[in-house]
Amino acid sequence: MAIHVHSTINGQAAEFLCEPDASALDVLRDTLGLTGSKEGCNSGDCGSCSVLLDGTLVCACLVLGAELEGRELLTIEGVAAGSELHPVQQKLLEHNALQCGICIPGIVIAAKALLDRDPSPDETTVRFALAGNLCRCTGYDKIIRAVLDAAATMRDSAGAHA
Amino acid sequence: MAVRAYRAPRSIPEAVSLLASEPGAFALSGGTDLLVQQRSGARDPGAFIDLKRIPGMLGIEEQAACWRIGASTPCVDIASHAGLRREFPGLVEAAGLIGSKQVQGRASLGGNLCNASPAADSVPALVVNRASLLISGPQGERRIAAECLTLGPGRTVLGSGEFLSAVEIPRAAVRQADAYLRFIPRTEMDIAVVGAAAALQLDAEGRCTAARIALGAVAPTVLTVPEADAVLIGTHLDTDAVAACVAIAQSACNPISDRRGTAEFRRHVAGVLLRRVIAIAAQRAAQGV
Amino acid sequence: MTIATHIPVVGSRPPRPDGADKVTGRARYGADFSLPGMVWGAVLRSPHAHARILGIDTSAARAMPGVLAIVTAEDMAESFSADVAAGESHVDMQDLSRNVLAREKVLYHGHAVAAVAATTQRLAKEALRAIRVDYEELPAVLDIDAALHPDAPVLHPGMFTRGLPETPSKPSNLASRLVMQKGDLEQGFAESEVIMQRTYTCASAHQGYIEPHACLASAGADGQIDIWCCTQGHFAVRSYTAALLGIEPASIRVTATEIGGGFGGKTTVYLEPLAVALSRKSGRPVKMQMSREDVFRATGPGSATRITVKVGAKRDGTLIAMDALMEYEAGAFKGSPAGAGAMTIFTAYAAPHQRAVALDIVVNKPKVAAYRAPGAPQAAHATECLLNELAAELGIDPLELRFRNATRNGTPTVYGATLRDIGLQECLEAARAHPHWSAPLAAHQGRGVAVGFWFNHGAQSSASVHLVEGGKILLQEGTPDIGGSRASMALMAADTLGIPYTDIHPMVADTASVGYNDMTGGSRVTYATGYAVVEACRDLIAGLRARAAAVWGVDPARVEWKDGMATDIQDDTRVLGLSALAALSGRMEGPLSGQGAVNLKSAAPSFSVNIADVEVDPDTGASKVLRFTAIQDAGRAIHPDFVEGQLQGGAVQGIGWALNEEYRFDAKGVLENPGFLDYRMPVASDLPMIDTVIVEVPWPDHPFGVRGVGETPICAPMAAVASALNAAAGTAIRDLPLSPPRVLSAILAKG
Amino acid sequence: MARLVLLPAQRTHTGGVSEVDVDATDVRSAVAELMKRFPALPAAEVEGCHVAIDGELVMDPFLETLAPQSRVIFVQRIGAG
Repeated sequence: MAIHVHSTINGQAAEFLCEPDASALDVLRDTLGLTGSKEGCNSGDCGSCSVLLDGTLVCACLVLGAELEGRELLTIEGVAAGSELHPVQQKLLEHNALQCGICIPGIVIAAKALLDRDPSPDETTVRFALAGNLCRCTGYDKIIRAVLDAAATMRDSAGAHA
Repeated sequence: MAVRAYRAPRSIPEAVSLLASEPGAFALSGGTDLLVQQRSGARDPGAFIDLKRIPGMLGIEEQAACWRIGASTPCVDIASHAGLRREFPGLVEAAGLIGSKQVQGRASLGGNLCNASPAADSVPALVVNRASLLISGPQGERRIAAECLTLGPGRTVLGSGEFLSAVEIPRAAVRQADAYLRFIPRTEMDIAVVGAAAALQLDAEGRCTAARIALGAVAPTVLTVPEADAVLIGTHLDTDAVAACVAIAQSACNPISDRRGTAEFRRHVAGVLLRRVIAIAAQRAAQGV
Repeated sequence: MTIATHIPVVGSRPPRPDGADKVTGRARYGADFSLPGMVWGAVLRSPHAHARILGIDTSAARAMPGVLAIVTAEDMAESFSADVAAGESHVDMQDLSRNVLAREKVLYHGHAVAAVAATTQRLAKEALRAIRVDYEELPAVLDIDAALHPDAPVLHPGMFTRGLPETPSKPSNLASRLVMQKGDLEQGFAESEVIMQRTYTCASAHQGYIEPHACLASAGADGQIDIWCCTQGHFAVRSYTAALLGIEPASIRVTATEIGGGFGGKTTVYLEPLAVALSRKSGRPVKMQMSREDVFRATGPGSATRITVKVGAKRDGTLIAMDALMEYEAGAFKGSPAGAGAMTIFTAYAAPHQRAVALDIVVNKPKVAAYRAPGAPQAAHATECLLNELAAELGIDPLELRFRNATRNGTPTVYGATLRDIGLQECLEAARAHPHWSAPLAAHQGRGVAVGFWFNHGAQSSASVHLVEGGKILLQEGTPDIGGSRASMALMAADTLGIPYTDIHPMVADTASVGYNDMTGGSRVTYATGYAVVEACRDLIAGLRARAAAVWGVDPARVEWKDGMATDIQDDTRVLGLSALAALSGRMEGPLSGQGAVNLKSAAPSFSVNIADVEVDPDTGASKVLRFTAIQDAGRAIHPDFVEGQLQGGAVQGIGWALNEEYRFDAKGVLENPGFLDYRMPVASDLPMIDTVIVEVPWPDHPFGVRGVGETPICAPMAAVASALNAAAGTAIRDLPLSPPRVLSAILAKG
Repeated sequence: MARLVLLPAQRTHTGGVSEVDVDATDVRSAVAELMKRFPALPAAEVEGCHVAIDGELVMDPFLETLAPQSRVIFVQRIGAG
């Protein structure tokens, strides 16, 4: 039987109906039309559907839609402030760190989650923080460099505002 | 069976009653195993009983005699808990090895235990630290040792209406420390081919006064080998003592060959990892961690 | 007035035009399209690796409320012309039809048998369970030896080996035998002072794109059909779907959505004909998407191979004779890339006496699909590892051995062509000069070097440019952008037109909106589509010059196109820019466009040299790539970031194939690891940074010197990594992957 | 006379003949002559091929011109990823 769920998605109140075994990813993509989160595996092994659930990095495919009751979700669609990109997005663009781009929404979310808690990660830390996000095109090189560069930019800008 | 219901009880009695009454009810903790198994058909739940809204299921509490970890606490909270890391670095590292950062945002000790996989990363580390499990059920609460939960792959001692509510780990003594290592072909995102944990206590002279080892993925359930523990006690963990411990433990291994590794490989690497975790735990204990 | 001089942008690294959409989640991929009234399709797949289909009963499924259509092989066209030429691939339509939907037999576990359309995904899956298929199970043929055994069960009773002196009297699982030869092999080995023969195997590896196949099809009452799908070639989807269903190609419009990786695996069709057939039957738009498990079980992969190489050389390292027997698994239908493998296996070397024998073998596994330089990585693994073994035997530096034997312009190849304008020597020199080559190694570490080669394709591309009011350019191309090609096209257009990069707005147009294009594959897009873009821009310039001449009342020969403006040769202060000319369109001959269409029949060969350092844990057999340098001749790097990206991505795919990736089947032919958890592609923490060196020896047949870069990067890494690992571990493992259990047992065996 | 060098799969249908001299000024007429000489040779074994004309690889040849002494080697099609 469909369940009526109230949650907050990208800062906006969201109400939807879902089946008891529908994943949050199903709800985002098929019910709410938020197709930025991608389904690469539906088993938590690729990270393409990474989202922040009450600030915690998770795979939307491993969360039930019903579990979103009263919770807050941030998806790729909510990362940029209007036309102003998040530094991670901006640096991925500047480094041309994406080829096909399907993994990039997940990478943006996972990298943001890392930099939210660790403003000065080293290369190894970034690599392990992104180990749950498969990319088959790039060999990760430019992605890692972009995230390190984004961290530096965010530190500089935080310093400037301090 | 199709999943007909999702319920999120707010209390232990409500959860016990739902688990006992809903046909095909499965306790849902982080869901990182259960949802995947449901989709592949490996498990066939009729209803999800989400335990995470029950007070006490989430959180880490430092008590006088033990650390109490709510069974649904996500691994990311365990892996980043400074107090827990000071006392049980091996356990914390094990929690930080389960899946990706994304998976750790959901996966819990309760789920890792009750999924009853021989390869569960947290289980050897819990066992060497003599963790006990609090089980809530129709008859109230009972307590079992961590190694007593599973009967075999995918099977536990939990009865109808029962669920794991908390894990309690006795406080570490002075000069007591643990370590956990696993072998995977990549650096992340794999299921342990072999896991090994050790907890050791040393006296002021560096002599081993208490020892416990446990191995994962080398038998149908987590493998403890008291005879292997015994040969360490009273020694300075010299090469011969460790070799004797490893030899006993290896002969107790009963691994399978599957897509993740051959039996011979598992037995060999179990010995290698065991030697390494004993060395790490000994060093940590000596440093008074 | 002051006239800005156009500063060339080819070779610079601007952000891609579609980048913002891809970092914000706005870009729409195969599964991101929906239509009003849409229903869902699902596929019933074979539970057996080999079985005869005795009957399919769909009546119970059809009776379920909400089930709108069911298709089986009966709904496919019955007969085809022998094959359909769709660009660089030549496809047997009988086989393709039977791969899309099994007809007489199922030939691999996961083979599609029927498809259903229903109002919800859940209902479609339930309907599949209600379909009864009556199978007669047959013994499965699961490897090369089993397939070639004289008593082997035969997959295709009508398949007789091609390429033998006479057509055999009995069918077999050997689809074809190809021999290529130059010189006199016997004489070559007789002249040799050292002869070495080794056998190397590679497991089957999947392309591993992160986006599962997905499509949406909508058939109108008038027979017009729309398809949205993630594909490397939407024109090929049109051709194949039309042929398989007996539809006129012009009635089908295919829109290539953004594509989440392909690497060759999205050069064929799986779902699209099913979705169209279901949509025609149901009268509703039908959406289909594969699960990851479907992708592993029923698409791709690359061939498993067994290659025996024999080389004869002088003691000074001069190669005299090279011989190879190359056995390639094709999966359930003929068409492994054994032939291409044979054409690459010795191409880097000038040895006068060469032979390559290639066998194409069918087995009860998924039909292989193209995978990045199809056939070449396995071939390079064999030759390059053997040369490293030979170098060790002769006491010669392995790079020096390559210098001594590297092919040069004018050296004939084993397949009959003669290479020209190649950059192999330059790549080898870059390797020798690179600090990586002389860096010290510690205990348990080893270094390997290997050379890679791929032809690179040209073939057919079309492009259009349109002048838009305001003076900007809309650029329509027809090759899906899989790795930043919009940026490369815009750079070439900008320099041809002499205007800023950001004034070019490139888009990938659907099959009804731009001329025919072959697929995005064969490293051909920057080469051939780039060429078409340049031609389209030149065509537009001719029109612009004519307009300016008319405005000025002068002969068009007096007008040149310079720095983005029509300029009077006799008075270079008199100019007309794009915006002015666009504004005049409505008062002159109308809209201004340029068309470009090319068919590039030459191949633009490229070589690479890779250096790998690997560390091995001798206690567990675990290995780690510590350092990797990829050197490659790109001809000309239009956008160096994306060229580097190709080198890095190809290197890491090769590293994965070398170390952990493999298809593992059980005794009944069921894939044991159909998911990312156990298929084990490299994750970020497995890898070092991948250093790159772009060598630029321009290819003279392209206006900018481009030779294509996408495929060559995967050719050398497996041999480089394997040689490094064997050097580190003191082993001689010749089978991939070099998984820890395999490495450990080799270490333990040597004691 | 241009010389055509056949692939093994073509030789199956030429009675083992591997090289054929034809009087032709382009690939189309050379192929027509070859087919006329060997009626058993299926068109599909020829038309899908590439060739190397005097060492230069030509994909999908048709009207490419041949010199009197040209050597045309049939080349198997190359797949691509």
